[in-house]
Amino acid sequence: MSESVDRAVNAMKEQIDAPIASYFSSCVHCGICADACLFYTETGDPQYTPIHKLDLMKRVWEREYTVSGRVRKWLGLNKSITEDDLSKWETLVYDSCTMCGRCSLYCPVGNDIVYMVRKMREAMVASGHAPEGLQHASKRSVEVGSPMGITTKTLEAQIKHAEKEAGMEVPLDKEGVDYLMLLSSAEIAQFHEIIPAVTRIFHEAGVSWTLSSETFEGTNSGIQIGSSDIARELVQRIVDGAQKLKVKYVISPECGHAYTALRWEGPNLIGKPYPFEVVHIIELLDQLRAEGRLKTEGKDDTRQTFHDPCQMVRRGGVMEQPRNLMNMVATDFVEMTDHSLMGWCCGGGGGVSANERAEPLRRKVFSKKRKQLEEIGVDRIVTACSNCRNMLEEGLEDNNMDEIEVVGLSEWLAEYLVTSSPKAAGDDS
Amino acid sequence: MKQDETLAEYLQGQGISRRGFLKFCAATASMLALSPGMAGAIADALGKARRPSVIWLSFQECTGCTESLTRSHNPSVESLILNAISLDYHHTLQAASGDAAEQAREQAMHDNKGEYLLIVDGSIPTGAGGAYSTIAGMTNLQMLEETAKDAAAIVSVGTCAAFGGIPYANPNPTGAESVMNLIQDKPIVNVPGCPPIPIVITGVLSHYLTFGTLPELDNLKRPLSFFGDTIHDRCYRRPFYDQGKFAKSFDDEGARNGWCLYEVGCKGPTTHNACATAKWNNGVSFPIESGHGCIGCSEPDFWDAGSFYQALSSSPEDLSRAATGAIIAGAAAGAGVGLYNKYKQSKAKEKHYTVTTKDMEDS
Amino acid sequence: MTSLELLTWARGPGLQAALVIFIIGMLIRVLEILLLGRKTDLSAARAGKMGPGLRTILSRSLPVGGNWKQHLSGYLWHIGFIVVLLFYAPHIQLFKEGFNIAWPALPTSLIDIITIVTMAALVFSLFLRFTDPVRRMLSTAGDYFAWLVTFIPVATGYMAFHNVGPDYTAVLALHIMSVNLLLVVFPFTKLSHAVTFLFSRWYNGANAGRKGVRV
Amino acid sequence: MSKLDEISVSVEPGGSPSQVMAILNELLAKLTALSEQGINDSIDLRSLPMFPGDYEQLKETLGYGEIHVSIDAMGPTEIYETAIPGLWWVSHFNSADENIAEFIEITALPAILKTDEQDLREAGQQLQQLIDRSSHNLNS
Repeated sequence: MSESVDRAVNAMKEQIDAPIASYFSSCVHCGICADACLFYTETGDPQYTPIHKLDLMKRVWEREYTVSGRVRKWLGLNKSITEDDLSKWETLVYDSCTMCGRCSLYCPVGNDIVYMVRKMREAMVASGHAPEGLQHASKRSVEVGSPMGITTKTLEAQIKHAEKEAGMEVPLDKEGVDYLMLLSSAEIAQFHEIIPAVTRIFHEAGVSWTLSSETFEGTNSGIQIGSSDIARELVQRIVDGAQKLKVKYVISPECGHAYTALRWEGPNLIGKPYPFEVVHIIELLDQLRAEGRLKTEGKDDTRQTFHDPCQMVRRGGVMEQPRNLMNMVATDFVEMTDHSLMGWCCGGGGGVSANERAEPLRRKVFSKKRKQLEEIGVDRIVTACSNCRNMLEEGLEDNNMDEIEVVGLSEWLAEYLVTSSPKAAGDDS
Repeated sequence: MKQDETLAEYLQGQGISRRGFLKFCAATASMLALSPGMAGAIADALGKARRPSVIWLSFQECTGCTESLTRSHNPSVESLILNAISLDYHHTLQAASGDAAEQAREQAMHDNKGEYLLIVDGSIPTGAGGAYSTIAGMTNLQMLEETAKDAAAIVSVGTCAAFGGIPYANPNPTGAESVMNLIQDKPIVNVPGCPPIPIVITGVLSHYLTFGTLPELDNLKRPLSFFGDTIHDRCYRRPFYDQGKFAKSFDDEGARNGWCLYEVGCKGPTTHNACATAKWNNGVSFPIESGHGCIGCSEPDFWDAGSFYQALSSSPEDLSRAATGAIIAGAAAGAGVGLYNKYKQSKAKEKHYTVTTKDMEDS
Repeated sequence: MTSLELLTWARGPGLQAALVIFIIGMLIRVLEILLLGRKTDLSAARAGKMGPGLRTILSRSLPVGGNWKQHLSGYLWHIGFIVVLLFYAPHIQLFKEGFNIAWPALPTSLIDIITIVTMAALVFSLFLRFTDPVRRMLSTAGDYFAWLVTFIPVATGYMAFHNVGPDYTAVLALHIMSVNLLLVVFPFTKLSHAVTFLFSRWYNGANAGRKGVRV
Repeated sequence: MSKLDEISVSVEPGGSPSQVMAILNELLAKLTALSEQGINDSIDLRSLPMFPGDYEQLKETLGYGEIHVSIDAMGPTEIYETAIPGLWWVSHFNSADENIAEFIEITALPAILKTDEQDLREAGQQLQQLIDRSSHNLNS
């Protein structure tokens, strides 16, 4: 057994727990999960059947952790996984799975397939079988502080820009405030309208908050590549940053996997509960709405829909909040046929968007979103994840549908924000 | 009856008319479960049939088979058939005893070498050198082998002779064996039943008398004409089984309504015999008609096939106890296997390979 | 060995041994899964686990997605198999005499129809396995074996009831032997899903439930 | 047997399953074969799995025709033509009055009623002997 296979097997043995053993034991190869997966529905290629992506792990489970598998191994019926297997499965595990979790809803025996894909990736990365794009992003995240290589300087430039735009100061490195706001590097680089937007909203709502010049990156490449070791380091930085500023809450940005990483995986990675709470920006905005602290005026009459970021909605539990907010600002808000819990992925989640090798496949399976949008015919798609937003823009362009506008929900709300004081009032601190 | 008389001549000698003979043949056809149209063929055959010599050996048995046969009133068809043979040796029925009896047997064997019919009832003990049962200083096995040697055919009457029966039942202390397990080189007909239905015994004899051959047999050497169907196949209560109407106990409404006795242990579905049509006590009824399930007495090992009162679909073993034991054993085994799994998992965690940026390719 | 001897063995020591292997095997299967354990989730829960976990155990019994042909055959044969197993009078008799528990039976004529439906659905599910690209790709020898050991008891049971074949006793013996085989292989094949699906649904439902998601 | 016969067993008709219709249909088929192709046939009533009451019901349904014959040969035999011409109910008893066989014959005349050819050949001889004996008696 080569060292990399050895590492893969060992990692799987570490990762296989009672739920995974139960899932493999329960799988009857019914194949219903295929119909849940856009990589299968859009290509018709059976190799994209979700449970098939876990075949190697199932073999290891049988060999190592079942009596029947040990007998089969002894009879030579269950062969050890090989280097070739790992190479073949690398594309299945990374390129054709966005970890959207739809298959986990379809499975009749209740298998949480995505839970297993996440663990399977631990073995892939430990054995050196992670896609290059994700390796680069992880390295940059750890070494530079952001997967896209964004530095504090870039952030500071955007803050300046935002202060001009909002007409007020953007709090930075303020100790003792309630909220520490994180951003995704895509927001800093491309969708920086978010900074003046939240600055204004928080100002109107009287939220005490800050950005951090050290801890600004909310995304976590470790989660995408599937390495707890990398992910832990990145989560720890946020925890340290938040503790340094003595905040009570950390706000997860408009990003799917950042929320999963920070909200659900983080405490388990660092091995203890946080001394603060984590809220998704959309969750917080809806809370402000409910408390009457977020007020809007006027509504947009164009036909618009909300695209559900999988990690925030299906895997994260922030489902009703964006709908409440949409109804504040839209008169013609329509849902796609499959939405909320059943929403379809943009095609770029789970690190697929950072994986250049997967690009042709990713662009192909966007056809699912295209069909969904064609069905309802909208002028605008609102979403709450900068990665989804990128994928949607790219996909619409590919399909000559770029007359449809894609916006982030927070910015979209800020457009209709009731402003109590003139824009110049920047002395609230 | 003289040895060289035909059966027809014998009957005429008894003052039986042609009509009486025809009636006899019709009854024989009915008994043999042949089509009534065969009566004529039987009449022709019997007109020419010679009466055979028969030697009857009784071994480990209860004489129930002989009792069953001789229960019939005189002159029934059965008794006519019995009269038509020359019963040269039969412990219970013959007048001679001691040496004279044994001489009669040897005489018959000598006079009819290769032509006599051997009827056996009872199983043969083979344990302790056959010492469990001896007659005139011979073990049963010796007597069987000696007598079978020159027989034309052997009829094993009763479940003991056919399949070992009760002596053969677990733990079989005498090492009892059936005839067919001991004698391989002779045609054998098994007429099982505990006891067999009288007309089945005489039916086989009639067939032999009529056609000079043994009847068609099933894989257990039983005459198909009597053992081709199961009790269940021919049972008048069968429609209740098909409708799912069962007596649950011997005194419930179902039992009073004459519903199927499957659930109170009837072995009719697995028992091949003619009770349901031939019936007992001169056609009065048969066990199921009298309200009791079939006990399967004509099948091999019927005595060891579980309680007579337990449904065929249930298990004669104590499943609850076995299950309890298995739960305890399974819990222990499972805990062992499970803890070993946990140990392997923790070993793997100890061997954890920490992924760092050194493992990552530079862009 | 005569067919009655085989039957006596099958319903006696054979069934007993199969039952013992089944119970020990299932306990091993369950414990080899559960004792692997799982780490306590340290993230702050949004809701409890118990309710959603139990809910998912029930709710996943309804179809979520996938194609209707597969659901049809799957539901028909699963329901049919369970109904025939539990509500055919001679089967209840086995439970009654073996474990002292009993319940009312369904009319035999109804059981008869359900058995035919069950067999048809099983054959159709095999047909799907052969023809549907996804299922053909996923299917292993183990899947076909599991199908076979499930189908034979139904088919031989039907044959025994209708007296198909030369010898009822032999067919009944075959029926019980096939059930014994099913019991013996049950814990060591995917058939164990009949018990472990409870854990799977629970884990999935509870895990999503504590995030506030009902799956 | 006579004692068992004395035990009154009441059979309640209706509701319970019955083989009578099946037997009647078989008889119809055999009657057709007799009238069209001249095939004599019979049904062995003892070989049929009949329900209690079937026998009586069958007998009642077929009814009684014009001919009733008693034969005394090796015990009594009772034969009668049912209300349906060509269907003969034949019951054989032994000398102890036990029923040993029972048939429904589908025929113009049951064979047992006809005089046997062998007997016919011997009949003249028998009559001659009778004449000789009678004349001898008269002469003496």
